[in-house]
Amino acid sequence: MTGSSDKTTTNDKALPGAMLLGIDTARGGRIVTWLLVLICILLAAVEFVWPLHGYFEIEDQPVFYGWFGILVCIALAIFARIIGAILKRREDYYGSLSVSAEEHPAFDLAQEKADA
Amino acid sequence: MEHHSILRVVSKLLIPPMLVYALYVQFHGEYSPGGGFQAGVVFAAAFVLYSLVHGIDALTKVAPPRILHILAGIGVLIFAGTGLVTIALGDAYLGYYALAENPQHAQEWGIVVVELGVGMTVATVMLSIFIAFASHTRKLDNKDW
Amino acid sequence: MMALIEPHLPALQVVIPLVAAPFCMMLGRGGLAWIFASVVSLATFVISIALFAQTYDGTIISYHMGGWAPPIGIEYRVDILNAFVLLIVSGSAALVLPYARSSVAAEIPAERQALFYTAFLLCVAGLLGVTITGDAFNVFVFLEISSLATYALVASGAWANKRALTAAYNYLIMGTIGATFFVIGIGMLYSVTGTLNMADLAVRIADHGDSSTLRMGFVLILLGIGLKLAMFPLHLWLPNAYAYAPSAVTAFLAATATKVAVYVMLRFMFTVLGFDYEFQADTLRMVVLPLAIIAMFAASLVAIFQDDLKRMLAYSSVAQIGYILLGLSLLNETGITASIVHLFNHAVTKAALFMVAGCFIFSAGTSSISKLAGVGRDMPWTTAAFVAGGLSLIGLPLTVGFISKWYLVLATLELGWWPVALMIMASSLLAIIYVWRVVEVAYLQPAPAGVTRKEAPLSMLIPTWIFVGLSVWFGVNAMLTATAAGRAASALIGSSHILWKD
Amino acid sequence: MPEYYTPALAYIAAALLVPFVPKGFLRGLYLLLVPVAGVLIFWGLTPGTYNAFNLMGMQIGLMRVDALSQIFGLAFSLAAMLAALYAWHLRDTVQQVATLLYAGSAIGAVFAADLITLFVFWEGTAIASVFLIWARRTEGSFAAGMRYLVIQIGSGVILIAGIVLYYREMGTISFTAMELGSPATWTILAAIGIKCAFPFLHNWMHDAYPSATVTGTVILSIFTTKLAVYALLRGFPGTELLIYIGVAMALFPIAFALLENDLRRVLTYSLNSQLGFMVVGAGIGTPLAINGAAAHAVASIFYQGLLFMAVGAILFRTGTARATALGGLYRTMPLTMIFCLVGAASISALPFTSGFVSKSLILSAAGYDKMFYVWLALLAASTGAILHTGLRLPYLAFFGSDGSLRPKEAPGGMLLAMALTAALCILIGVFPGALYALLPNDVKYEPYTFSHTIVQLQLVAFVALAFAWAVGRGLLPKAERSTILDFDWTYRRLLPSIIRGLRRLAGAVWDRASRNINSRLDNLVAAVFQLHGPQGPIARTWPTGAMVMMVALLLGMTLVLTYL
Repeated sequence: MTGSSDKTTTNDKALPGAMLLGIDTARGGRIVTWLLVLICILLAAVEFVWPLHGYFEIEDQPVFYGWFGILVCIALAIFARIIGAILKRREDYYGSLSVSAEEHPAFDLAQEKADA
Repeated sequence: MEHHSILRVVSKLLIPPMLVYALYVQFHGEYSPGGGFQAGVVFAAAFVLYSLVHGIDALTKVAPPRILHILAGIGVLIFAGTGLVTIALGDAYLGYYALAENPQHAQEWGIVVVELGVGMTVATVMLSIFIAFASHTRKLDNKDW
Repeated sequence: MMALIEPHLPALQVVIPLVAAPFCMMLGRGGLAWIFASVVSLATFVISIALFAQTYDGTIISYHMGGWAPPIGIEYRVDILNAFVLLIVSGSAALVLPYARSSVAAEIPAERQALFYTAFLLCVAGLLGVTITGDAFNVFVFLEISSLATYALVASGAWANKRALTAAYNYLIMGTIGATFFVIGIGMLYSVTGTLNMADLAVRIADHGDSSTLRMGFVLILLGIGLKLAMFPLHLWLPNAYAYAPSAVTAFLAATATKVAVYVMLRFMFTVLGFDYEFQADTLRMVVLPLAIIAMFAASLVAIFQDDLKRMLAYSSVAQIGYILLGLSLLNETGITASIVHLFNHAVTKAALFMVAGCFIFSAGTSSISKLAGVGRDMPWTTAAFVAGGLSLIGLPLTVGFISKWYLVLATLELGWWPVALMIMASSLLAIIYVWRVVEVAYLQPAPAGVTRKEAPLSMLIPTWIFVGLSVWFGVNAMLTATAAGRAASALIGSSHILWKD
Repeated sequence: MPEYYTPALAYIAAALLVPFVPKGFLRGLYLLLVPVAGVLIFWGLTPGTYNAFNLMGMQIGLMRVDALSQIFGLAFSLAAMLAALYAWHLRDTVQQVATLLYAGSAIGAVFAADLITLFVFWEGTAIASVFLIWARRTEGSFAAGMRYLVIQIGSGVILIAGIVLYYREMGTISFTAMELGSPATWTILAAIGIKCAFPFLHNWMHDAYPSATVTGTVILSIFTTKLAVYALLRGFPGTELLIYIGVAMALFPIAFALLENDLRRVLTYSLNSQLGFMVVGAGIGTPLAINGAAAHAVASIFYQGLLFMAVGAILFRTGTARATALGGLYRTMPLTMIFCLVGAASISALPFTSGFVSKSLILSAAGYDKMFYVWLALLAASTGAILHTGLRLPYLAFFGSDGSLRPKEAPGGMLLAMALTAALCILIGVFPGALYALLPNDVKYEPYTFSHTIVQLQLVAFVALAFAWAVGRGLLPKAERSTILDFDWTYRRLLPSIIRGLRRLAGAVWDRASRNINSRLDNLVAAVFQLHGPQGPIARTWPTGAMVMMVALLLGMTLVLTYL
């Protein structure tokens, strides 16, 4: 266990997950997004080459699962925001005797820092 | 108390006959009206009278509560023990026939012994109760009489 | 030796504690008296186990006192029902006495302890005598022996709290009225039939026919016993008596005194009077049944608002007696089974709970619920015992309380009385509330600063947990108790005449 | 075979022996082997009821072996074993005993042929499992455990009430399919509904599961709810109402899962949503749907367990499961991340994972029966699952904004458990035949048609795209340290305040009434004694006098009644 703070002494390059380093930067995000765009186009294209079959008429719409998924996502995001606006409270709303207001007891944990 | 001569004399006259009468009632219990209960009460009454005249302290000197308690216990033991003896002799609990060859004698003895126990218990318990209550009242001085 | 003693077991059952009592007094010292009393109670327990084993298959033992044959002599008559009750009484005594040592040492001055154990043994003897005897007048005599001893026991709480004296006095007045009613009632039956033997009474009353004397006797016996068993509006003596008596006494009385009175009620209502006449069933259903239901609610409600743990449990006892009376006033076999099985189940549960209260008094010095805040951390075993007992009081499955309520609900459903079944459930909810109050205070509230409380000594914890264990064991495996209660109920019904024919 | 023989017995006996096994390697091995012993008891038995006996005139059956009970029994046993592996590091005897009793009760319940046995084990799961919550040993977990216990025991009490009614009605206690319509069956359904977390009966789960210990939550997530699903499949297959309940259940928790900050709570919401699928399957009730529900229950035991394991490992190493404190963990916990992603893929029903082969059974069942709206709603719920658990959860934990935490990789036991569970998820996905062979009904189904595979890939890819885009723009609701009010608000806030109000009211009424009655009683007693005028001790101390009055009144009343 290293006693000092993380940023200064930990050399990220030496960590086991270094392969993915940079994926959580803005650039990494853009790369992932464009990769997904490419995959989506490919998958949509498949549908136009080999027609698909479903149980209901609606499934015969072009790229039904694609736009349905996106629509639902938008709807859920909006819905969740509304719910959040109504139901969100401080973390210690239920007082000091609630789990969300307390830390997990240390005896149940083994917090070890990764060696750089 | 010492100068209440009339009371002292009268009580001394009365107490012995009361005790004798109590014994009479006690020992004729098996064939005439009477028995341990009545005898015990009469017996205790004699002591109560003694205490009324001579004071509760005098009574507790004659009959210390500790002794009374033990005698009460022994009385119960005589009564209940008789039953256990008859069991040991092979009859039922309080089955007096086991006590003697002659069934009449057996019954008589059984009753006499049992009544003795009852009499003892009743007399001593009556006295214990009396002492318990009387000890709580204020003592009278001679000039209060 | 065994062969010599065995035929005399019914007599010895009562005589041993009776003879032991004066011995105990003469021992004079607290410790010795305690050891002696414990050994004696253990012996009576062994005897009652033997009697229970002999009668479990339905055998009836009849013992003739002094060798005089029944209608004239006094008969001790043991069947499965009173063997079951004997077991409850002697078993409770055998378990409470080990517990009493520490508790009594803390609550009663040393020079009086021998007298305390004497009164305790007399009380045991009286209760056993009431249960075992087959003679109606003898019931009265033993009832008085046990009651007088009980008054003394309750009054011996005065060293801890002077109010025990008024409580004992109230109890004395009420108990005496009850006993008077009872003896007058028996007198009326005697004047009608000319016999005091219960079995003989049953036969002769059946031959005698209805009369106003009989009715009067019935009512007097009903109310006299009603007083002794704390039937709802006649229960007023009970809360104070239980609250101010020494802890061990409360635990013992709660387990036995009212139970024995219920036994007498069952015996007189079903065996002696035997339901030859409609007025009996009518009175039971129109007086006892509503009162039982009111008791279930009213007493539970009062319990909710009590601050003293012992008073709360006492009121809960009044409510539980309501269940017992409800069972018997349903007048069907399942109902009576429920009553009898609840005799045992409630005895076990309440003894455990009052013992817990005693542990609190011993270690925390109080039985006031509000002062027990956070006690669950300081006295985990004691508090856990309370939770287990409380669950049984509520009637949670896998506890004995559930078994009783199961039979009770079945009995009401057999009659098609849905509302009553619902009321039983609803009143259980009240039990949840008053049990929960204690749990909440004991576990969820922080302990007041500066208070130190040690766990109760093992000599108190072990008997407590034995009762708790019994309440779980017989809750999981109710075979023995339910079978015994069922057989007792069918024997009672078999001995009554008219009601069961239609 | 002896009368009392049931797999539960192996667990209970083993649980009693746990304290005598030395802690460490031996104890761990012992806990791993118990489920094996459990499986040996029922594996290979031909279908039928074993160990039946009579109890107070009721037919008790401890071992009903058929395909349905066997598949649940097997899945539970396997999951218990994986959980034991996951908890290899644990040195807490209380939790180990509780786990065995809990697993044993759940498996015992699955094999129960009658309702009484079911009830006993039903309560067994409730009582044993609460110790996993209490094992956290904090004030909060104690209170949460209490609430959990009250609700779970409540479910049992309702169940036994239903059983009594059912026995009265049908004269039997055997646990078979029931027709909804009488008070008995409604009551039983309500009891199952509580354990199954039906909407508005659900909140115990989101309250209690995140309150348990690291390993406790994993174990809790396996048994209780799946047992309830089993009970629905056994007791109420084809009950139409369940379809609507299930749909509501699948949709309802999505918004909460999207908002919630505590990742373990996110998982309970997604678990709740997945249960909705199974309830729909039970409601549709066709052989295919029943198969689907059973398969999905089995699959979800593992992938949901895997997700809980991964989040548990994070908690174990970082001390928190709050999304706001996490992020960027891929650097130091790459293996946990991979396993978590396998779980996420499974719940997203990506082809070649277990979710794909099980969820499609239920959707197809709805499709075959032309239940368009049900199908559409389930599709939406699947989309939600992809969004909140498939993408948001791994994103928040492993990627997202770097929380500057550099914890060590999870310990070996946890990694091995997760690896095996992940392998199981993929194996089921690649070789669905093995799972299908175990299902209760003999229905031919081929999940890997070309169309099906492509459309599912489309759905996942487009949702992922939408998610990536939304994340880039910050459009999704942010994870914040917060409490999202749920139905537990009613009993944690509303009910207490109502009770406080009522208590004040009742107190006032009680005071007023008792003062009133007391004064009247005083007057009455005084009046009566004025009339009779005795100056004896009874009159002077009125409480005794009042008691005696009571006696006299009652005597009078009773006499009048008796002479009528």
